[in-house]
Amino acid sequence: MIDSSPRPVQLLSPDGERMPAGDFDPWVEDLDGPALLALYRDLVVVRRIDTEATALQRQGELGLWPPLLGQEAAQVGSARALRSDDFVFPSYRENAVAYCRGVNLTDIVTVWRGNTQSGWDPYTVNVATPAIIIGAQTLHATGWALGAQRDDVDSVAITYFGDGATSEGDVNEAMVFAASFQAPVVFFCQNNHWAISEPVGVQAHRNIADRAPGFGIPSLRIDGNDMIAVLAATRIALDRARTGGGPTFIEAVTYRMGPHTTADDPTRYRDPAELAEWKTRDPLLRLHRLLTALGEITPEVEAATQALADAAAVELRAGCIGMPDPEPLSVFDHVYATPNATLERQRTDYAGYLTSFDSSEQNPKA
Amino acid sequence: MIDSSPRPVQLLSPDGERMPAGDFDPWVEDLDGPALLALYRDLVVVRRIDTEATALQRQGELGLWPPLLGQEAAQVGSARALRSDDFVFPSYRENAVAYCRGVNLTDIVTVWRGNTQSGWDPYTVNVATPAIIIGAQTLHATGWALGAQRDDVDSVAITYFGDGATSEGDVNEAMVFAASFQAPVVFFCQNNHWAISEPVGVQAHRNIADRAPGFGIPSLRIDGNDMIAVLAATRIALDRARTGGGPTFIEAVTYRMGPHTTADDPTRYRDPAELAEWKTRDPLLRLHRLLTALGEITPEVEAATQALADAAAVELRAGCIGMPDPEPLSVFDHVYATPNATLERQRTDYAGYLTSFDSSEQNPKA
Amino acid sequence: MTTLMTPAAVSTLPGLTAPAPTPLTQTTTLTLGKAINEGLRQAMLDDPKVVLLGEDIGALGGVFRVTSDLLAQFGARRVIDTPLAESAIIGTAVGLAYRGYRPVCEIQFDGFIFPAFDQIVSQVAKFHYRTQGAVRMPITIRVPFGGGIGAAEHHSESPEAYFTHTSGLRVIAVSNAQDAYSLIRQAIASDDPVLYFEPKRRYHVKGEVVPEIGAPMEQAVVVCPGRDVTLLTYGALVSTAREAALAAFDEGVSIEVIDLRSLSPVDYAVVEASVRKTGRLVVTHEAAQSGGLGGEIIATVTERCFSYLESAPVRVTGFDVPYPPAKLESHHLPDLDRILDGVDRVMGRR
Amino acid sequence: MTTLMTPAAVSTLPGLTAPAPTPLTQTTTLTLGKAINEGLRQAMLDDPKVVLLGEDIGALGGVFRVTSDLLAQFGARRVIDTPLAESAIIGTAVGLAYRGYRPVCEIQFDGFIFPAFDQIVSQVAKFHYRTQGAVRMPITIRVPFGGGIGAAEHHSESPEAYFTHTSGLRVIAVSNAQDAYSLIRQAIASDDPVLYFEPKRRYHVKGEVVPEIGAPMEQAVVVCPGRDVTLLTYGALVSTAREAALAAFDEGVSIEVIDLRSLSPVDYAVVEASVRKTGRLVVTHEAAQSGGLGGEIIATVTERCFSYLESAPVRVTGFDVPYPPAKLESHHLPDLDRILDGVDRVMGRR
Ligand SMILES: Cc1ncc(C[n+]2csc(CCOP(=O)(O)OP(=O)(O)O)c2C)c(N)n1
Ligand SMILES: Cc1ncc(C[n+]2csc(CCOP(=O)(O)OP(=O)(O)O)c2C)c(N)n1
Ligand SMILES: [Mg+2]
Ligand SMILES: [Mg+2]
Repeated sequence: MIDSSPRPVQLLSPDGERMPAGDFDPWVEDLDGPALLALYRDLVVVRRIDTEATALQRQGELGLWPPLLGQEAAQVGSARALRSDDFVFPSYRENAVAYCRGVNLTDIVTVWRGNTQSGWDPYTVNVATPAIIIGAQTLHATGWALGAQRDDVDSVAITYFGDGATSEGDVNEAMVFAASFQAPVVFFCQNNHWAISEPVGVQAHRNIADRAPGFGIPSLRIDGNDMIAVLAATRIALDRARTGGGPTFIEAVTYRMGPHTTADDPTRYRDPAELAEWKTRDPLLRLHRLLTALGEITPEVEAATQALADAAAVELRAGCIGMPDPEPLSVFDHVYATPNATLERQRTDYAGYLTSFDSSEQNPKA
Repeated sequence: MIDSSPRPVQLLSPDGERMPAGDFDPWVEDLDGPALLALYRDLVVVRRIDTEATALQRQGELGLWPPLLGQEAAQVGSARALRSDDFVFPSYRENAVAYCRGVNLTDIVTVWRGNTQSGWDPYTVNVATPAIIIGAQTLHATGWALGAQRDDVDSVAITYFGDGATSEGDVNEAMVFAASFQAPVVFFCQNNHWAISEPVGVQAHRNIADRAPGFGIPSLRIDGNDMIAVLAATRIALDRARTGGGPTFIEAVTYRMGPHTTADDPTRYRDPAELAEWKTRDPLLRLHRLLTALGEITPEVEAATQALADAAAVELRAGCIGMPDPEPLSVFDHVYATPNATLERQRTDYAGYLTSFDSSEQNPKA
Repeated sequence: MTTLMTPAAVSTLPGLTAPAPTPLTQTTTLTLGKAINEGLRQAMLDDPKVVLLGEDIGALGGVFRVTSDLLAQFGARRVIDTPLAESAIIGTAVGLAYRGYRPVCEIQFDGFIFPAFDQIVSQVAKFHYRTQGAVRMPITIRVPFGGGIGAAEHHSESPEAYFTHTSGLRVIAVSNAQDAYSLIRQAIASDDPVLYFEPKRRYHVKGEVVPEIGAPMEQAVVVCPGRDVTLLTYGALVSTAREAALAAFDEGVSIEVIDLRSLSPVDYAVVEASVRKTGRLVVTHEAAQSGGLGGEIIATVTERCFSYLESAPVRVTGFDVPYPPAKLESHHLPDLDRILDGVDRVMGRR
Repeated sequence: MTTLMTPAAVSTLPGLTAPAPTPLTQTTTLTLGKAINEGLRQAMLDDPKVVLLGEDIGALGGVFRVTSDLLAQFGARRVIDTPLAESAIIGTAVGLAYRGYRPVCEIQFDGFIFPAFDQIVSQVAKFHYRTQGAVRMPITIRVPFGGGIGAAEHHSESPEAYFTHTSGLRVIAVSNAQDAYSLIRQAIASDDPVLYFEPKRRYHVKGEVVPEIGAPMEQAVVVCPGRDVTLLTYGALVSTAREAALAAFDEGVSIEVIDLRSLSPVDYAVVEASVRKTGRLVVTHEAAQSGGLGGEIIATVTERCFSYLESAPVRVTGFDVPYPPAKLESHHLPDLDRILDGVDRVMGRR
């Protein structure tokens, strides 16, 4: 059941049809119309948030934004499978995961506006803040899982990373440690086919999911644009981890429909035909089709969903623009948890330096 | 054929019987009695060198020695499969490989006596000098192979490392690069069951050979105490690499019969029964049995082999003890290939400092 | 085997088959980034053993476009888009150097050099010494460095002092288009490994470039002569230091600005001559103060020029904090005013 | 699944089930290595969140036996023999810290810390700052360091300056059994990450140990008062510095020896007071001179005590070379004579 399969497991076809998938099916039996609609609502909202953030960047309100366009189902489906006491160790792109975990919208963009290096307190939502060093967070997740194991609780760590990240030593070492200690951790790889300008074929000539079994970690290869498959796979993996079965690796095969970040120009390296092809596999489209078939989509539902998304966009924009700039001297805050004389002296000197401008009324940093 | 198999491939049983092994057999058809005897001679000589070096360490003539006791067949069998234009990237334990490649005996121990960081010029024997940072050399081998590929020659890089090394990020990254570029490199892992005090089960819950296929690298799992299997497997891997087939991973299942190094005390962590068990699988013993059955072993042959080994021991000892100490100021030599003013000043100052003692006749470093 | 795109397939994309640009033959106005690009091109034309390795350096031309068009001109065997693993980029470069190649590695941003630290410090830096000169490591490691571009975490760092403390490495930082061109060629031609730091916030600044290799890279350059204070810096801050010299001149203080260019070894002949003349030293860099290059230079100058010093040398540096978020970086980075404040201090005016 | 031995199986070996030693309750003579062992034991008894991670720290007790008997006493859930991967040792410690643990990581030898450099510099050091104090990193990284034991390459290095240049880390180096005991307990109790350097060639030297945590680890200690020269050092060289003070005393020079203990932050209150008194400063360490801690301290002292300096501060350090082979290490390492030579120079006698 949980061996790597050549083609990604699908429970919902691009045409919106429910497909039987053997061992996966029992894990999504609870997904009735209203449940699916709730998930669909998430998809619409996170896509709207993503679009709005991209717009904010274009308008100079954010320094950078890494769009998740195309990866909504992979992120929402996995995030919605988690328990609140599970802990998420994301990369920089899992803003839909952050949303599902309850991170408030302004906090999602604080980092990208350049106000802080982390928008929220990880412990309030059990989501670590964005990790930019590729793959580093997979070790943190494994370590956290070792802690949970030692605490004799059944909480699980889940870590997100990309296809490119699988080449980094850290990700492989994380698998070694997770396997060695049978740590309750889920490796969730979004294979979005690109690492900036490099197609996944540069990283691996085999399916990404094939890597894990050799480390002693069972893996699942699923259609990452299929909300139902993602939810099922993540539930399977979480359950294994919770019940002492150790780590699981999930490859969610998806596609980065936008640029790597707003600073990127994919026309330099990507064939437009590839993007066009993937548009037909849009994760929102297919869930919408299923819901339509199920009779869950009515004009009222459409309008309400749209209103929800628009409200999120408005809230995000207002929160972003209204964010106060950090205080100058906060540059010295929190380097250490305990006092540090050398740093305190630098702070005092700089405070004095700033004050000297105040008195001469020509503060250059004002 | 080259898929990972649950039990190591054997062509020569511990009892000294030749076993048929399908696809492996054609690769060792040339191994007649005299050829096998030559290989046996290597085994005896390298074991004698190893014993002598251990003795030299006990007598204070070497600072340290990493015994290869038990791993003779894995090293000799693989080294004897190489062409002279192939290039070896060893760890610190491949002293039998160095011997087979023609490194002279004194040069093998220079490092362990503390006279230099490398005993020989790698280009004269196409063997890199010992690598101590675990796993680092696997990337060097992969890079060298990329060079050979670009030079359009059919030389192959082979890199040696241990079971413990497979946990390091570098070794995994080497597999990623080798697979991505289909580099002509052979990954030769001697699974000697221990990484200092840690049994291989700490590193991996699956066979080491199972790791490579997930990276897109075919692997072979062989009895590393079986000279014939080692030779066959290495030839298969080299041939694949030479003919554009890319990298191969070999797990040679063997056993570290001695301590990790002369500084180690295995009684602190190792069950003596395990060692006793492995003694029955001694690589020399079984080849001796086969040769006896083939009628190649006569009293004259035994005596000649012993004489060869003793001569090697004598040469090693004499070379070791007779080695001149390095010149004090050579501490500054070869840091750079080009002149460096800061370092030259340090050299001049230190030379002056030493001279000041000469004149006062109390050189503290004399 | 996969049916996914392979690196080879990428190079068949339209736009990548454009005719190869001709190398620079006369004085031309170029951005700093383009000057490196031209230097790389010339080095690759001069020596077939020069190969480039890095993430996104092929079709994309690097995230800063420094390797633009080189894939099209030299092909995928010499311009190698690697998997995403910095230790492997440097480690395979070691192997290529072993085989006689001159690899030029791009580390995408300063903060991403640390996964490769072991290969740089324990392998690249040590191989020549280890093998008593038998194995050379003519590897160039290009690193866009420094802040001031409003970037996310790990994208604005100044890690040069880690490498100037590493015996066996040479370290270069360029400040202008001409040096960018000349010194990348020298770095690649050097038989020693070179860390080549590129001031990323100046990539787009233009300058005249003469297609010559110029003065040896280990020489520091007095970019602006002066009498009262020696102001030492490198990389992006050289232009700020020049502004400081202009501003101070108006207030009657004559500053001699030195662009170090080589951070290891430091050209103490030029530095000492200047300090002997001025008697006052200010060093400025973006890296944190503690353990930064400034302290090393001040200690050495104090050792060698003690009796010439009119006052204690002064440092104007980044603070001892991790690189702060973009909205705070203007407080962390030395700027014109902080440098002038440092000059005031060394002049005893504050 | 494997039939091979697992870590759990190891702990059933005979000898590992010995009765748990009782913790130190009174003044005892211990080797420096054993003092750390006792400090670790006490820290583990005090706080169940203290866990140890490292290679060979379990049944073997570490290659230097510093963790001897701790596996038997605390079990494999708290004394964790890890797979052979330094980046993962530190990276998983980060995750454990995230969950409220206080991991103590052993890096087997100084030269093996570099594969973990990225996790230390970009994660451990930055997390508290990054999260504005929300996530603490009470991680202790134990590193046997320094030369003089005739070891092979990568086994004798002094990498401390890489970490003193890294904002967010604290760096400690101990020189004697008492500090070894007290400061390992303080390091583990600290809410900041601490690099804890152990002078490996002094592991076997004995000293009296009082089971107390003693003065705060950030305080430097005057180990021998003097009038003419301040001699600053840390780790293994502290005992050599004391010998130097004795030898110089016979020749009429009074040396004040300071054991820094904390390399980051440096206790400048103690250092400055001493230099203001003596007017002369010598710093000695084994690490290479360029970019070493000596330069940083000299620059800072020059900045703060310029008018008190009678002569240029002097450094007596390892040379700017990769650590040399064992037969040459006596030439690389500062020793009594080279330190006395440095004292002569700062006294203007040479
Ligand atoms: C250690 C490191 N090296 C390089 C980078 C630069 N970089 C940022 S994202 C990226 C590509 C990541 O690709 P992938 O893992 O597939 O994730 P995706 O961006 O597709 O979500 C690169 C190379 C980095 N952030 N960290
Ligand atoms: C990066 C690094 N970490 C730790 C060490 C210390 N060390 C030396 S050998 C060794 C065990 C290696 O085990 P394995 O790879 O199985 O090789 P073997 O010694 O069994 O041949 C360790 C941990 C090292 N040399 N380099
Ligand atoms: Mg990707
Ligand atoms: Mg081993």
